[in-house]
Amino acid sequence: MKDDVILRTITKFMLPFIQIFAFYTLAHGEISPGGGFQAGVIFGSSFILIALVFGKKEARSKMPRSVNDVLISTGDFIYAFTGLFCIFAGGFFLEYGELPFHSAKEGNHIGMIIIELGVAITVAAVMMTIFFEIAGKEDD
Amino acid sequence: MIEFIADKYNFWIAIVLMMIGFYAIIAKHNLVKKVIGLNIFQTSVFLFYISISKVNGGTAPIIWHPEGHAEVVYDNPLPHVLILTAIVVSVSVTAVALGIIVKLYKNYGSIEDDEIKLIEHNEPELDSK
Amino acid sequence: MEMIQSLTPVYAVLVSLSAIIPIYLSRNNPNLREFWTILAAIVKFIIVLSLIPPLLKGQTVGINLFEILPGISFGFRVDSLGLIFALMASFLWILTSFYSIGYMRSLKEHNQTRYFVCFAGSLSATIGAAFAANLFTMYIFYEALTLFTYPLIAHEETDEAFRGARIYLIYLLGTSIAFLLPAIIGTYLAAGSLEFVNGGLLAATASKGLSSTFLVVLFALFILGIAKAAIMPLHSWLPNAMVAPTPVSALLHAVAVVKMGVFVVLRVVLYVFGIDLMSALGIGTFLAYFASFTILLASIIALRQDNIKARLAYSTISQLSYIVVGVSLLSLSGVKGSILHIVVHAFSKITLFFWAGAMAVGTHKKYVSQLSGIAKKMPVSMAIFTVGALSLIGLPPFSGFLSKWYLLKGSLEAGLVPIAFVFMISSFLNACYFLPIIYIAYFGKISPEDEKDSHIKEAPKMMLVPMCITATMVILIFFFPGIVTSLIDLALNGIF
Amino acid sequence: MIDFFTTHAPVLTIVVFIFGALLAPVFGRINNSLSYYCALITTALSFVLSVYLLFSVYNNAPLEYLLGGWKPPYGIEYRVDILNSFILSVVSFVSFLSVIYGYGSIKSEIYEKRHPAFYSVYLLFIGGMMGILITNDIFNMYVFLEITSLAGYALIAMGRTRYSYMASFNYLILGSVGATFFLIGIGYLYMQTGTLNLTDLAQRLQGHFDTNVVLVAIAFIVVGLMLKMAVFPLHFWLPDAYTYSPSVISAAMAGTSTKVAAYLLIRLMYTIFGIQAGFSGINFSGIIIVIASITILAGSIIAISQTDLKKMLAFSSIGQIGYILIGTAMVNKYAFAGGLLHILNHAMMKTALFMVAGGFFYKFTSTKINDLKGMGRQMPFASAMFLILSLSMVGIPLTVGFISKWYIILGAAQSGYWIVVPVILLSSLLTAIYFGRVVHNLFFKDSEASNTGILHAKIPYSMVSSTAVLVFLCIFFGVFAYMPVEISLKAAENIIGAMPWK
Repeated sequence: MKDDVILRTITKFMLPFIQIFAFYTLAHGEISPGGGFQAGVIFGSSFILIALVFGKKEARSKMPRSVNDVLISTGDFIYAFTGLFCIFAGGFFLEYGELPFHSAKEGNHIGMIIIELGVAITVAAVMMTIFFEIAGKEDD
Repeated sequence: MIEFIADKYNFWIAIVLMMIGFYAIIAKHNLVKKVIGLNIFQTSVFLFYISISKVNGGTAPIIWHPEGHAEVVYDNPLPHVLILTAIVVSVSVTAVALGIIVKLYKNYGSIEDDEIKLIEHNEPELDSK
Repeated sequence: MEMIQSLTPVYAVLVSLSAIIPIYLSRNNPNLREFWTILAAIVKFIIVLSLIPPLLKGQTVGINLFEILPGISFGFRVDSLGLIFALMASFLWILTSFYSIGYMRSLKEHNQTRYFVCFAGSLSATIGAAFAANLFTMYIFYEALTLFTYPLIAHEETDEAFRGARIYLIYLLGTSIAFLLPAIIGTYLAAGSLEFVNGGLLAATASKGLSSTFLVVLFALFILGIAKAAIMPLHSWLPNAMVAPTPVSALLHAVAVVKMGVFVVLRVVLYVFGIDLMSALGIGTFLAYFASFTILLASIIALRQDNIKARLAYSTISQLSYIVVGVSLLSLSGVKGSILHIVVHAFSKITLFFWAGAMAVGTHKKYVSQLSGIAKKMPVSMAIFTVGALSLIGLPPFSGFLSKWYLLKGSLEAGLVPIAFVFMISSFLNACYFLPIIYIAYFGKISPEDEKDSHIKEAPKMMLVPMCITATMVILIFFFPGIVTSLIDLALNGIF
Repeated sequence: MIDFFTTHAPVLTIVVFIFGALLAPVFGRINNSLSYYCALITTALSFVLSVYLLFSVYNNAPLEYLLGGWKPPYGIEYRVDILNSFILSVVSFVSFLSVIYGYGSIKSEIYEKRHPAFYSVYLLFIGGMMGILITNDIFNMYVFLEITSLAGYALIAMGRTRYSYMASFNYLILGSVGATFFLIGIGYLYMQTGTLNLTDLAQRLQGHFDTNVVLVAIAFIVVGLMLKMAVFPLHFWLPDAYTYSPSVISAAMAGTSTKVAAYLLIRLMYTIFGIQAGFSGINFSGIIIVIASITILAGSIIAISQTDLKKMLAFSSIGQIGYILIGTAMVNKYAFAGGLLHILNHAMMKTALFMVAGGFFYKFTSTKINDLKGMGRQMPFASAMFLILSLSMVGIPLTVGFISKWYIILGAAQSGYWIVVPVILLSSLLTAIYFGRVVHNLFFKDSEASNTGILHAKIPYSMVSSTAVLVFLCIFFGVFAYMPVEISLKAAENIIGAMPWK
């Protein structure tokens, strides 16, 4: 597929939109269908698309293994640390309302988005890892 | 009798799917087919959950304020949320399963479980990895 | 009775257990290793001896070490019954240690360190059971003895030895888990405690309306569970265990293991059920008849055995049932006779086993029919054998006469004339299987090869001296029964 | 500060694992040993926290923790009482010792490159189990169950042989089916009651036990959990999984995973199904006791015919799960305490046994029983520990095996389930037979030429010491049984006292 001009062009054109859509889903997850998980999957699939069209090597060069691994941990860390931060702010684990923003409402909004961001990063990175692991040795 | 079946069609669909999945898990020797069976099996449960969350006359549980309607009946959103989690789990299980199958193929050159057992029986390798 | 809190009984148990470490460490230096064994044996005997004075003063030495579960503690209590058993076992350990050294070295046995280690462990278990304050502690040592003796029986490491050891383990471990443990649990459920009580632990609870069926079943479980007493039909481990080296057979299968079996029976009858409850339930008489069956049958089987040790084994089975019958007569003389028989039989039978070992070392002969005229070559050994055999037949002036006397008297006291006949018939049978050995040894014609064979000679002194001592004891007890009976009377004071 | 700590301890027990699991691979980029220490510290911390929880609930009311501050029927609630804090301590202790053990054995059994991932997954595995134990929300239980199972599949696949993948795959299929069954059961319960909180479920289910929906829910949940527990006819995944996984994982899994599934069943049986409260005409405890008895006997009998030490231990584990079930199903204080004690005791014994088996493997790369001939001379200390543990498994007094069997039998006698007594005694005998075979090979046979292939000359101290600690505790708690007995009796009182008494 590497040589298919139409596919390559369209993919290049579509990639930014896919990724922006991922961010849209992430930001809107609070009040409409969507959220961190879906956003992560969409974002991850954009890299999978790169791998499918341009080959695994190309995709790996854009998302090196080491960065990928660290991203998995980072997302997880954002989630866990936010939860822990709520404790130190005086609430229960994951009680965003207690986060030091202006009001409980504000805290809930921002806290949730931070959490979703963590989820999205981890899911995206994990999606890519799964794909690269299962795709295995066959380089096409 | 017909009514009994027709009334509870959601259960029947879940049961039929579940049995198809179960059959594949038990009877198929191909490991990928087993995983597909597992997925069908789990999907039947997801459908079952979604169907029990339906409220008569309800709509999707997304908050909206249509003009002229003071009250909107929503479906129960909780099973949706639960199933979302269960789907994540199911995806992860599938991923792990496929990863293992890839490794099995690399080691045995086969993804039929009876063949793998035969190979292992004929030429057991203790320290192969 | 006064209770003195003292760790002495614990030390008595620990001496031989802790001796294991130096014995194991000095495994490359046989002389040093044997020195530790003998040192431990002597120290142990002294500790046991030191327990006599408080007992005579009417005090009880004991200690509760710790409570494992509510109502179940791990503790020791020295009463005169236990002390008799402990004295006998620890005294004979000293003799057997010397004997073992002679035996093992003459035959150049392998794995001697394992042998001495397990031997020391077995003795600890024996003393522990003798001093146990409750059924639970006793059960622990009962099992421990089984496990410690397994390597001793399998010592030869031949298929036959493994087979014998396996049968031994299956019989003893199997019955103790399948029957003895449920019996103990049943006792705990009924009485809420497992301590030995003068007059019976369950007697106190009998008034609570326990059904007699339950108690009879409990008693049956106890008797089935104590396979070490070798009451038929659970006896066949004993002949099979005779594959062990002779000193093991001597100490363990004439003194420690089987005597622990009958000792537990005594404890169960006297201290768990109690005389009154036993006679109220009528199970004493039943047990007496049941065990007399063993007496006769085992004696008859012994007649047919050509292998010396097998013949002695069946003789042991028969003699053990004397003790069981004696205690189940539930009469003063009967119980007295049975406790006395524990001691008497131990000394007599160990003499005979020592003799069998001396034969094995001196002549490499294992069968009665090969002993023709052997007395010419081994006069001392045969004289010693004669003493032991006559004592077991029950002739004066040997101590066997004393215990049989009491047993006969006890059976008449209890009004069980058939039992008295059983004793007499069995004495006759004893004569039938021991006297031929004496006859052919003294009056049989020695075969020409044996005549010329210069290897056939008396066993080394290391073995002969202990034999002489036990034989002397057999005679000594007849003339001075007071050393044993005074303790027995003390034990029976609280019961009758 | 103490208040703060007590309030948040339940969630911290889980949070340490989240942090540990994500820090291990990050540290692993710097140095492998850093990720090892990360795992070590995490499990140690969780053990300290669990014991702290146990002490703080022992004399007080259960601790409740509201995640996100949402009130119980709506939010997820963590709830710590004596029962689960006891098992929490057991699980975290076993996992801690397994990590210590792993210092030597992981190096020889798993590729250097995979160590950080291994530790991370291991922490998820343990963390998932801790989550199951601590949560009071039935769906949360399912999620944690899947987390721990997923981690378990990955861990088993890291075994040394290529057949490990197959073992892992079989476990994956059966484990997922079991978990899905559990999920269906939850769905039916939700259909009937509309709630997921256990306390709330228990209240709302009162009087609805005879409806078909609840019966179907119970059937699915019980079967699903029994699959996870490897109860007899559903045990096929377990022997291979334990045999082909790395030694550390065999040890940690044998001590924890099936027991946590057993805890789930116990918790659900008592708190929401009220084991004897409803079900006209169905004797719930009777059914479980019969199944458990069959499991005990079948596991022990199959174990006798095994030629591989690890496989034999695995079948033995199947049998031992039966003890836990049988004890807890009798609805009797003593039997329940016995079953609970067996969770602790069996965790110690079986973990230590698998550790010893791992030691044999470390030195000779074989766990075939026939290859163990004469090990008594070559590895005297390991063989002696094996002997003690075998005695404990048989149930000789002064070892922990005796204590739990004693209480189970006592409870059986009290509650009138006499059938249990011969089953337990018979299985003790069978246990004696199959361990006797191994011990016999260890001490009484001379080594054969075939097992001279020594891989490592010396066993590292980390492996020896962690095993020795467990062996010591096997004897210590057998002699001074007071503490665990008191705790489990109290847990039993709390659990049984909270339900309608027979």
